[in-house]
Amino acid sequence: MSQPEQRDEVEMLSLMLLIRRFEERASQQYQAQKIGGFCHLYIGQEAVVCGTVAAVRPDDYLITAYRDHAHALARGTSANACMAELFGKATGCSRGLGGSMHYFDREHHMYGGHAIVAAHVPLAVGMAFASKYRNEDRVTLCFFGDGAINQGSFHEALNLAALYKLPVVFICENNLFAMGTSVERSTSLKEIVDRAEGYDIPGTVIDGMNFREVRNKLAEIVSSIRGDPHPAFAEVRTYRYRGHSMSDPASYRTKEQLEKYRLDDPITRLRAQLTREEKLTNERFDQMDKEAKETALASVKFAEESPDPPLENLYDYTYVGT
Amino acid sequence: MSQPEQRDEVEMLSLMLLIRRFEERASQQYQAQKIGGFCHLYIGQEAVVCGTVAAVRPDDYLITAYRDHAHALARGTSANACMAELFGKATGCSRGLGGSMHYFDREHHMYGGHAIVAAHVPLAVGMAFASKYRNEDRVTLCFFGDGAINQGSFHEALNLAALYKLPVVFICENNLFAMGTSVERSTSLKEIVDRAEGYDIPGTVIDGMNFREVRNKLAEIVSSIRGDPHPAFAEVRTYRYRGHSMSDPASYRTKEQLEKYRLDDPITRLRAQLTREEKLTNERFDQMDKEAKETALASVKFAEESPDPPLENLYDYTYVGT
Amino acid sequence: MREITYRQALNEALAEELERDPNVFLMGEEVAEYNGAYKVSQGLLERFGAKRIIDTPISENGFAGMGVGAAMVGLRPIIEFMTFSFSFVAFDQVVNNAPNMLTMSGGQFNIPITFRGPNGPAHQLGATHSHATECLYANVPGLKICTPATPRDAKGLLKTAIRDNNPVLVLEVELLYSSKGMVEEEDVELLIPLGEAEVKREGSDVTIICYAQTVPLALAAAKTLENEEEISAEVLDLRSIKPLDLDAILNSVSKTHRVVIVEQDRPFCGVGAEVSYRIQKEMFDGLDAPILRVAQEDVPMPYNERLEKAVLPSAEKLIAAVKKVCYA
Amino acid sequence: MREITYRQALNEALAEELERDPNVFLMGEEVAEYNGAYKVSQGLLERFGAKRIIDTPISENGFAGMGVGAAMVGLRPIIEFMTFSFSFVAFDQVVNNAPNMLTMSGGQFNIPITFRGPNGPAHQLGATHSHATECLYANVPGLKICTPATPRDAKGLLKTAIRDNNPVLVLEVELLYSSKGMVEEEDVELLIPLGEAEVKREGSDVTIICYAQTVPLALAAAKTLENEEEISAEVLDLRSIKPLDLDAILNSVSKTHRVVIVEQDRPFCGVGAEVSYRIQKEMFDGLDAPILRVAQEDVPMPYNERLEKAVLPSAEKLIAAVKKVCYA
Ligand SMILES: Cc1ncc(C[n+]2csc(CCOP(=O)(O)OP(=O)(O)O)c2C)c(N)n1
Ligand SMILES: Cc1ncc(C[n+]2csc(CCOP(=O)(O)OP(=O)(O)O)c2C)c(N)n1
Ligand SMILES: [Mg+2]
Ligand SMILES: [Mg+2]
Repeated sequence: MSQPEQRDEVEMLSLMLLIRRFEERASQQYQAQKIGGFCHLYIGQEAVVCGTVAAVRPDDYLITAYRDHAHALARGTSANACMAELFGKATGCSRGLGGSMHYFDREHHMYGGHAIVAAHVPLAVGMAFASKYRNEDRVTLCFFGDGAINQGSFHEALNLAALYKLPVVFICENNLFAMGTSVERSTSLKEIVDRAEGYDIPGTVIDGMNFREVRNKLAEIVSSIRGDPHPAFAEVRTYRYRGHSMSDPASYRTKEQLEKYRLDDPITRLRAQLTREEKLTNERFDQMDKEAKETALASVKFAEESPDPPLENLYDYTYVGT
Repeated sequence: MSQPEQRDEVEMLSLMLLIRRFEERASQQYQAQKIGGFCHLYIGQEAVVCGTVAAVRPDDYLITAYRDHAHALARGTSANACMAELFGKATGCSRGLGGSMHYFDREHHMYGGHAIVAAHVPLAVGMAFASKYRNEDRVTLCFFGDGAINQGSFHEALNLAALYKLPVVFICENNLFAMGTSVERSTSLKEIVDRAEGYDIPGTVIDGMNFREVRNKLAEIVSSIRGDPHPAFAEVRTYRYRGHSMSDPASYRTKEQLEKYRLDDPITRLRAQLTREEKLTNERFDQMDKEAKETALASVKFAEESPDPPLENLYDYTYVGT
Repeated sequence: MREITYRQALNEALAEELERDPNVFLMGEEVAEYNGAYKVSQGLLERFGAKRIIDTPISENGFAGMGVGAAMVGLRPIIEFMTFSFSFVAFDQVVNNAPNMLTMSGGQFNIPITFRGPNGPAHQLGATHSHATECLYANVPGLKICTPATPRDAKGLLKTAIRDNNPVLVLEVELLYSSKGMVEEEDVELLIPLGEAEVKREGSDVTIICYAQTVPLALAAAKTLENEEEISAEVLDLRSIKPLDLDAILNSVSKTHRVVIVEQDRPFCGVGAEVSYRIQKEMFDGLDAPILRVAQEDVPMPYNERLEKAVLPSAEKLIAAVKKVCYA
Repeated sequence: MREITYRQALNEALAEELERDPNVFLMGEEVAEYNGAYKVSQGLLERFGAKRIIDTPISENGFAGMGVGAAMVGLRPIIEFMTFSFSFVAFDQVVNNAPNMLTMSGGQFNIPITFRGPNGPAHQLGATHSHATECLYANVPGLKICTPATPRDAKGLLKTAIRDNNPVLVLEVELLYSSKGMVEEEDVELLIPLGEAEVKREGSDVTIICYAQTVPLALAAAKTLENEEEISAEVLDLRSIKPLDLDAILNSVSKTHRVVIVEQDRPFCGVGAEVSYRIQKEMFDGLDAPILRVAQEDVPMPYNERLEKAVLPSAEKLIAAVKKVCYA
């Protein structure tokens, strides 16, 4: 079983920093009305996607919902392309046509960016179907929120994946809320992971605030799938620090809850682990953070200076030629 | 806890006979092209709905899929109204506008007759919601096939019912096939009943060829719900002797399998039990069967002689007045 | 009369009907504790309690179906779609169960249900979140569809919809939630019948037919046309798509003999197509120019603001079309 | 040329494209072991194996979505809906994911998928099973829609659809599966372009525009009109609803100056509405009579045979409409 090259943890920490700083900038630019539409921030959840990409191959298929900035960045899409997309510019990862909720980057195996809750879960199953059809050993990584598990799409997709034994990991990013609705108000189950049993799919609970745990458990799951295609389910417990979207004050939750999770911050935690193990100095961390901030800031400049998609191409994206 | 009046078993046997003879006639009339559209027969499964109605109150809500002749008859719709519906006549239970797949009878609390697989399961949850909303102690009985459990509607409905603690029994009539697709080819689970666990809904397996077992277990379930509204799931194992619909030769299954179930026939079985217990003589049985056949035959005559729904009423069923 | 917002008007309509009939309840995502994603249901949970103002999981198909089931046994559900773009996952419930039940049951079960929520493109929400669904649902027999453009219409139509004994879709406009307009005092029972269009501005040279988002747009264009072109445009707000008020349409056109339809949906088999068919059929000799429609461009909605604007109907496009029919 | 059935034509198209391209696969309920609910996929499992001919559970939304996902990464799925009435539970996948992906991804992901199956009313299947979906899907940008009426068109259009790099709906006609017609020999590569209408019968007095189920109906009516009324009707089969072959339509109408559209769908915002808008816009002065449409009555489909017949378009209704436009 080929294990993916273990990706350097310091590098991964710097990726998490980039994601955080990028989104802080995005938030600021949204408030300055440089960014339109809806905008959902991932701040607090960084370890989930970073731990996952650290455990998989770059050509494994990755697909997610609308809280997708981090997923593109983690896959290798540049901050410039990500920010430009928010600005709706031609240099954006979706050429300015997708926006925050619809990030795509074929080159980096980022398959979206999907804004209808759970509607991408069947897509993931189809991608996994294609891998198996072609005898490739790619695994599909399908991210979605705790709110997605009560949609019909989710259900049909899990059954199909299990029935056809397809190589897909269903990664539920359980941040306790779907907009203002807590998991206990949306889901008739104590533990989300138990829902996987209803399809005979093996399930794992993962601490999503802990980069290493995410990476290690995902690595295990993925390696078990590579040799022997089958679906797996991971409930990754995490928390979003911000509101659901930029317009949400998040008054449905307590300050205490937020503080509790902030204390468990995934960046602080990995930093502490690496520092304790003397793999990281404070100077290096500060340097990395500075670079992350600079990259984020530069991406704003890039986005501002980029051109709009040309008006004359308005009809070019409805059909392709044969 | 008010137990429903125990319905007389001999009477229930005669109901099962009526259902069987009615459908045999329907089958014959279909072949004679007196009946149009699709027509799905219930023959072999009679104990499921008869056992259920024997365990509940007449005003409990009952709703089912398109294999619905038996459900109407068991509820008390006359054979005449049922046969006339197949003939598309104005005297039919749906005035000839619904057909085989869309039987309705408000007076007898038969809420359809629904032909989109699983799409009626949310309706059942809504009916149960209404009972609870009005503080009634009615229970909703929702029948569907094994093929329905892989639809999104099913999933969403079960989660909602559990979340809101609604008084509904989900009764899966597992006859091993959805058209030509066996359960193991449709469902990623060994036992269908286990799917209920994914919603924290209590599940029971019931031998659907045994009237008494169906009745007793349903009575237990329903009485537990009446005092304390909550959903329950029953996997009732049964078998349809005929093809999926009139046009299906059912070549996907073995003669042996069919024979095995025929030996376990629900009518033969209840008859034997009652005879053994000296509650039924052969003469009485023959008499009942004769009556059932006569009723079925008379219903054909009734249907034939009934008028079509008037053409001038074509527009009367699109909207009602306010 | 007093000036209130479109949002407030909807909120009053909901509150009044909840107050009036204990069988009415409101169900949807974030309608209760969150007070509605767009705050249309503000305060209703507090006033009517969790029994009647019900938060749901993200299960549109499930709760739309629950609404139909509850309606079968006598309740009068109001189902909120956070946007009608999400109604597509519940499409089968809306087009098969709700409107067919009356026919299929031979008249035994009518479905007094209201589906409501914002419909049509808002601002830079992208292809998945910008659907204008009116023409899709209008094709389905058994549904009624209204599309209020003003606070007064919003209140009056929603109240009527809730009392209607058939499935009614109230397609609101997100971009108008904060817009203001004059509405009767709260103690006046304001009911606006379904199927009645309204002349929002009188004119004599051309009829501009519009609804929902395109009403303010049409009114603005009419003003410009008056001022800059001396074209007197009558602005007819359909208010209901189905039933369609053909009489009002023909009344206006028999005066003006020229028509432009400005619609918020996509053109192909859209509302404009239907309206134009009806007009040419009834008034073939009464038209002085071909009927023109101004609709969205027939492309998936791009996120970029400039492109989105280019896709949407606009006052400029409408004015150009009006000039075309007037100088034809 | 040889005479084969519509069913056989579709079967050949599937087999030829499966043979030609290993990325093509067929997926749906009962398509494999059962050989198709209507036997369109007869023999394909045996010939191409279970890897490429795939039975699914009853999960339209799930497997339609699987098709879109597989198409994103290079496969060319053919998704069968047992009938398009069941596509409503997969509506979101068909209208949101398949056609929007190209735009949303800024051109990175096209979706070469074919959705196919019978569409429109068959015979006494009742309200839930009789939907004609063409106008609903035609409204959605990014989809292409064809509606073959003959074995030859069925084969040629389906093959083209499978090779198209965009999502295409092939809306078949259940009532025509056993109908026969002449088709090129098997060794001829028969491809009929999407977006090309065909004159199925030449005429000079009136243009009858039709497609799918209404083509045989129009041809029969044209014959009667010729014989009994001495009216020479041109019968134009649209074959594709989208793209719409406006040139062919205008060509015919500029000859006849009179039009009746006979469509199998419901009237409100239907195909006839769209076609009539286009014609009156382009040929306002070239029309000698209002355009008339003959569609279904706008009611949910009743089961009763006589009532069903009254709801459907018919040769009688078509003839009455033609006479109206000819003697106008
Ligand atoms: C079908 C559908 N219904 C509703 C919405 C509106 N909506 C967008 S995100 C969201 C909450 C989703 O929560 P969750 O899945 O937990 O993801 P999170 O936002 O927490 O990452 C809702 C209701 C939608 N986009 N699609
Ligand atoms: C959404 C939908 N998809 C497909 C069908 C076609 N169909 C009708 S019945 C059926 C099989 C259902 O099997 P099951 O639920 O086991 O019920 P049974 O026929 O065995 O009683 C299928 C596929 C349908 N009616 N609705
Ligand atoms: Mg969440
Ligand atoms: Mg079954």
